[in-house]
Amino acid sequence: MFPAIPNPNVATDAAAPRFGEKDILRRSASTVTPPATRLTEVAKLIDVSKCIGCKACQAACLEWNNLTEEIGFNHGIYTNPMDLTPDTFTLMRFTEWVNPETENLEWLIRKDGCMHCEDPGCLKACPAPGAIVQYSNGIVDFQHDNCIGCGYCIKGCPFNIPRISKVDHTAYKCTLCSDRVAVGQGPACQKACPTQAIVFGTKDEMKEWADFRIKDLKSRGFENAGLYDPPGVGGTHVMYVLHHADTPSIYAGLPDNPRISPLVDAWKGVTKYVGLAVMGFAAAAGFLHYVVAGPNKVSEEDEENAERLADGAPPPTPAGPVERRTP
Amino acid sequence: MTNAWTDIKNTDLVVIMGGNAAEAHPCGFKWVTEAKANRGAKLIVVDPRYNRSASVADFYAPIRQGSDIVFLMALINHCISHDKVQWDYVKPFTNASFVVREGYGYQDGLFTGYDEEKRDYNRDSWEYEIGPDGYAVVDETLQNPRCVWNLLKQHVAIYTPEMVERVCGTPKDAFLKVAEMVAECSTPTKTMTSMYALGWTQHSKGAQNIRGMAMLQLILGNIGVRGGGMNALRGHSNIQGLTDLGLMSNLIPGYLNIPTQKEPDFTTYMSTRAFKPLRPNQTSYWQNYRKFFVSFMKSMYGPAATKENDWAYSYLPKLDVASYDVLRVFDMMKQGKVNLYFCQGFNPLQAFPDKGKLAAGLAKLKMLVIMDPLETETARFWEDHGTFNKVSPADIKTEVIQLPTTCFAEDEGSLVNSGRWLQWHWPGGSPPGEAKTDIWIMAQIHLRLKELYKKEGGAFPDPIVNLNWSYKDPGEPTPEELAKEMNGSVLVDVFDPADPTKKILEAGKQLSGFGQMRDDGTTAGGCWIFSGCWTEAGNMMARRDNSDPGDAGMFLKWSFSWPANRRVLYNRASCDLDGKPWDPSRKLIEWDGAKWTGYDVPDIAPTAKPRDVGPFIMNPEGTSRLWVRKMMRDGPFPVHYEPFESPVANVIAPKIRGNPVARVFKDDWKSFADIGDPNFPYAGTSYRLTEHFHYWTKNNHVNSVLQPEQFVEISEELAKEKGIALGGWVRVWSKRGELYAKAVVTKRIKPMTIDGKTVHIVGVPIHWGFVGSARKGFPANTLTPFVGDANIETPEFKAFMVNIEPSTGPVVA
Amino acid sequence: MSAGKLKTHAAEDVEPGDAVRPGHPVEVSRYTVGARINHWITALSLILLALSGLALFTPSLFFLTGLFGGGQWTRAIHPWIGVVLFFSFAGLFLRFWRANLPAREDGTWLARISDVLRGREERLPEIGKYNAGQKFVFWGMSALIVILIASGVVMWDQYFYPYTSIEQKRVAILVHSIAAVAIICVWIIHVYAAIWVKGTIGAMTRGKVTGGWAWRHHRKWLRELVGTRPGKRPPTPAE
Amino acid sequence: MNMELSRRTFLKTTGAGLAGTTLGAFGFSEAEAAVAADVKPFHLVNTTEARNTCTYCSVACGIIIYSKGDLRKGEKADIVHIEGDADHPTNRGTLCPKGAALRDIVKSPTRLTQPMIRKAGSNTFEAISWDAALDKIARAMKDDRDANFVATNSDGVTVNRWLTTGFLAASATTNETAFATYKVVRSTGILAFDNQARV
Repeated sequence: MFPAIPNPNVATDAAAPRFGEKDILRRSASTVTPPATRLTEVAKLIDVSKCIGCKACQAACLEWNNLTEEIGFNHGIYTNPMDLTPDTFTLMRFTEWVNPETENLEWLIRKDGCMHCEDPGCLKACPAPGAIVQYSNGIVDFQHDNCIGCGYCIKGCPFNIPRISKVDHTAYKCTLCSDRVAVGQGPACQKACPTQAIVFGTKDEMKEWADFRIKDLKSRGFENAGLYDPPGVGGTHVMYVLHHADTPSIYAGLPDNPRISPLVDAWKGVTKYVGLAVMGFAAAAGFLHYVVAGPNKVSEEDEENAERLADGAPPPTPAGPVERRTP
Repeated sequence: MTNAWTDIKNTDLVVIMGGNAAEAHPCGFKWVTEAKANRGAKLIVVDPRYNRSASVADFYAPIRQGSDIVFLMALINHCISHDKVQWDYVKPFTNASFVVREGYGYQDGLFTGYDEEKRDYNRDSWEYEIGPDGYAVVDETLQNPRCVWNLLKQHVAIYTPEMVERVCGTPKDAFLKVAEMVAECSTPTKTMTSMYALGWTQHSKGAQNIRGMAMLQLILGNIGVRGGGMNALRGHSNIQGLTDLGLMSNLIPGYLNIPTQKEPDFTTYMSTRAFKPLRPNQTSYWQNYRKFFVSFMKSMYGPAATKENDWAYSYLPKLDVASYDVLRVFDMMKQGKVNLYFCQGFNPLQAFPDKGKLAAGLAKLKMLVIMDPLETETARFWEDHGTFNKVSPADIKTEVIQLPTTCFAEDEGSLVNSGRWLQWHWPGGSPPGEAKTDIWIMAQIHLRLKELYKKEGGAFPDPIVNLNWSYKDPGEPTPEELAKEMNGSVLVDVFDPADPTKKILEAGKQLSGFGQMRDDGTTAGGCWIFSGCWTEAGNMMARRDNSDPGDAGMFLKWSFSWPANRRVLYNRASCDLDGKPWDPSRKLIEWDGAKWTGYDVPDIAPTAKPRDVGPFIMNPEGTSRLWVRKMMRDGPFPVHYEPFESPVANVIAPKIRGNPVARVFKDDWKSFADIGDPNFPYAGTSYRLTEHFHYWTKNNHVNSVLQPEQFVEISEELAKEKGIALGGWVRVWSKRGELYAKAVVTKRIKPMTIDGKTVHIVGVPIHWGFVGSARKGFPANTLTPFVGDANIETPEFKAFMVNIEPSTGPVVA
Repeated sequence: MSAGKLKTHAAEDVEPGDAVRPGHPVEVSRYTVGARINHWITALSLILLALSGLALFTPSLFFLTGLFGGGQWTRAIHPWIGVVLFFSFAGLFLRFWRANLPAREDGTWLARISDVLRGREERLPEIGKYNAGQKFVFWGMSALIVILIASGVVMWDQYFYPYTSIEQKRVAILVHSIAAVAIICVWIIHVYAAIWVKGTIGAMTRGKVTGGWAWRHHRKWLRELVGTRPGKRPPTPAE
Repeated sequence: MNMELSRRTFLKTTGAGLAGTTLGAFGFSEAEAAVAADVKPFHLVNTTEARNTCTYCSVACGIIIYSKGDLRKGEKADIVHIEGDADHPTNRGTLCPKGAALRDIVKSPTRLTQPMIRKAGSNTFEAISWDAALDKIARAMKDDRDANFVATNSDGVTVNRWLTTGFLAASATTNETAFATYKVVRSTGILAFDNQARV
């Protein structure tokens, strides 16, 4: 049993957050000086092989974060709501999968939610300074006061996680319960998880615990059991133990090799610089042209010619070269 | 549970059959995942559906609902025929060697003494042969053809793997795989645990399902040991406590019995409760019955219970039938024989079978009193909700009084968990509005009734006016007062008979345990098995020391466990005949040469020598029972009976319909679909979902979000056959009623071949109604039959026949 | 270039409201009041869009959101301004598209772009109401606005989130930003040209230019206007 | 296989004080403690804790109720949060989806707040005072019991039973409530007495 994190201390002095502003590693649309020493990286480990799909994590998340999700409908499967929403930060996704090797049915149940990437695409895409911050312990958190609700984080995210609220038009996703972690607690979902399919601790501890779990799975014939800590996003602070780590996508479309979309990279990278340069160049070129060529003025002669034309006088002398009349 | 939730971590093999622990008890299921992760334990799930438990199982085998006994008897057959028996356990610790009386027999699904007219047995022949010494005859060589072991071998012989495939629909190789894994646990160092719940109890032979597994566990030597046992997961938070406290028609707290009218006086009553040992030196602890009974009566009636009036024996009502269980009472209600009915935190309109019959019954009451923290369908049974509850309020004359009560968060007291732990809790919030505690309400009713009787007189006022109600504030006794009363106290100083100057019990003191209870009226105690819960040392139930010596999972200093703070029942059986643990790495207790010591409270007298006294001290045999004498109505061995509604006739006894001794009320026969009725071709079963708790959490917004709308589950094959779309509406109907729901079309349910016939399963979760936050729906009991288990009348919710068709959804009137 | 595809009826250069009033100097009405209002709505929208868009385009310009009441307001109104621009520009398009159809002299004009840049208009052919540069601006704006509104709708999550995939939205954002850069460049050319060519701004403020301006820059148009005056024989080009 | 060894090893190597190292990881160190404006404040600060047991199933998970206001001081207490009790041997702080949402059942809009009566044939509930309701109940019981009490059966045996009134007891109430209920119900001679054990 992974040792339980002790009950919280609710006394005023004990509950002061133990990380914050000074521990910000990255801040959206801003340049920050990273803290001199990085906090120990934390991680949530979701062991899909131990998960029974009970949705306690979903309930605990709604309760802790005071979220009110709508009561929906049944759509023929156990997943409910059908997708993440601004009020559903985490969601059990159910997949019935027949293992082609054994022909056994496997009910793959994955807890979906923010992965807290080391290289967060949401943060990269975000245009609003300070709307998304990454603490040096790895937590990627949205700051709703700064969020403008543009939804760029959704496009930046390789996991399709953030959702924009129709109420306050800001983006929502799992905070890894930064408010709880800041007082030495684990996230609400982890606390609730009945089978400890979700555990929380330092990233190193989680990797070690994952090894322990993977050994057990391999002993039960899951040869491809492994840890999902995708390098394409620099690793994540929410990791999975998968029985079939060779094919993550069978778990309700978990990306096999997630990375920030090249389109997003292009947009936030080259487009931004080239675009500004081109616009600057255009303006500068105009300015230079004006200086060099001077204004293009109408002469007295032009006016007179026009007057003559308007008065029905003989056509004025052609001003240009002869060949202009030749089509 | 014989063991505790935390003990499951000690097991090597978990068999979940007749339950769905991951779904219904996720936090208890944690200990299964612990056993798997740390001991390399395996998990087997046997269920009609590949369910949430199966999703993390090492092996899943499908089974048709209602055929468990075939599977279990076949497992026993497999173990016996492959000599996978823990002989050192079976021989001394079970009644395998006991010789059964001549005249007992079994043929074609029936035991001797069956009376078809009465649908009951004359069970006189179901007894041991008693020798000239007055003790039961045993043959330790197991050679006697009439010894229990040989009768068992003979009884299970027909339950072969082929029979399993034919009746249960479980593929033979899947059964054999399960059998091999189970049989491995017959060694002393490997244990298996059985986790079951309503999947076994809610059948017309529910009690025998459980016996089947208990017998297997005895053969494997898994009762009384760490990581073993028969673990009933149980339902509501204090259903164990309410049963312990005898809130049933025929019980007195601590599993004592309400007398029947055949026991007009105390002497007659006690004459069948002597519990004389059936073998020499055996404890037969029920010999103390009288002490527990008298102490209870002193607690009930105080000074009014005297030796002279047989401890107020006449105050107790006498039964004329086996029980006034809910099925009987609702049947009486429908006949207009009940006038006044109380529902305390209970929603029977949803919870009992055949909603139509229940509603008709409620409408015949003069008054219905509801005490509940929440709105219930029962409280509003008279309200018109269109398709969901089509009634005409004007025609219903029942007066309904709805009283708001506090809930767990607002009250104080103890609850008993499935592991028999009595845990105290404290309130955290103020009650809403005018809500009151149930204790206050009950006290008010009592005081007002007593006042009326004092003032007006009336029918036999004595038990009411003499009820011991000596609480500081009679209007609202405190939980502390009541807990202390259940524990018991000394009423009069008691002196040592050998030395009259030596006071052994002092008046006014709390008892330290039921061992101090006396049958002379000097002690009182409301519930003997709870004794020890609030002693002179204080509230034992409130203890919160979670230390666990030896990592044994026992937690002796956490709360209080009945009986006597014991965590594993029959733990004497964790040791061999000489008192050495079967598995030293999983020691519970051991004989140190002078006494029993260890991590748990020994389930035997601390100084009882191991070879002298058998481990099953509650039984007069001193052993456990593979063959149960006449203690069960439907037979000393389990027999496969089909559900009352079944797709096929009983393969082993084609003439027998359902359980031959299960009680069926006259009018209900015609409400059952015939065997193999083509109008109801699909095998229905009802069950719970992890997102919901009965009919409560549809009042909870969060849970309603997680599972918002009613559905039924069917296979892809059936969906294709009937043209049912994933997530589309269907109508499901039985001979009794119908419901509309969405279709969850799944690979997790497969059609089965039963006796050559394809049988499709329709799974019906139970949680919906016309009150609450979730979308309106239909309770599963619109479909279910009004018949219960032959022994304890648990309704047959798990196996019934239905039909299904695509639909456009309920018409909302 | 095949002459057959080019317009031969130069009268198409003349739009309703264009007129010549003899005098000293000659006054030429170039844009009606409606056209001018339409233009300025478009212009204002485009400027606001550029400012709000740039604010969201790069953090270094995020401060521009201050002009709109903060980031939330900027995000909320940018697409609506886009809608205004789209319809407003659609109005301009309907007014001006005919006069912006390619003419045979456009090729010559373009071939002599260095003369254009040096202001040596005497070396250029006589031009109708719009020269090739102006037509480039017109058609460039038209195309880019269509691209921007289309990609903008795809990005407009508040109302259109469910209709496209995230990958499509990513493409849309990239296209939108590139198109935005392009349209800003076109706009810079447009504005610069108006500043550089003196006497032009009056066309969009007062609706009028001087005869000399028309003579110098759009002589063909001027001739056509004179020709269409009542009682005047339509002048014909010298051929 | 026996994983016990590897688990032990694990706990020894990384985990000897896993709770310690883990806490260190979250807390970093006291020296670094600083109030940060942008981490949401921990909203259980200054709440009152009450140890309780989950009301649903009989796993009986330990829970802690966090409230504003302290009942022990005679104050009104408003529950703000309910969470698993990490000290509890069975659940170790975990809860299932029902337990994790306990606060919302306590605060359900369908909680009953005052006694109501539905009169014969009516299609609505109307409010009634506690006194009136209880008097009505006691009177109905007395009348029915007096009319239908069976003192002796047809054989003349004293049976003292009352069959025309029944009582269904709750299954989530405390033992203390159950015992008080038992006494009151049994003293009247009611036999139609049952609980939810079977369903």
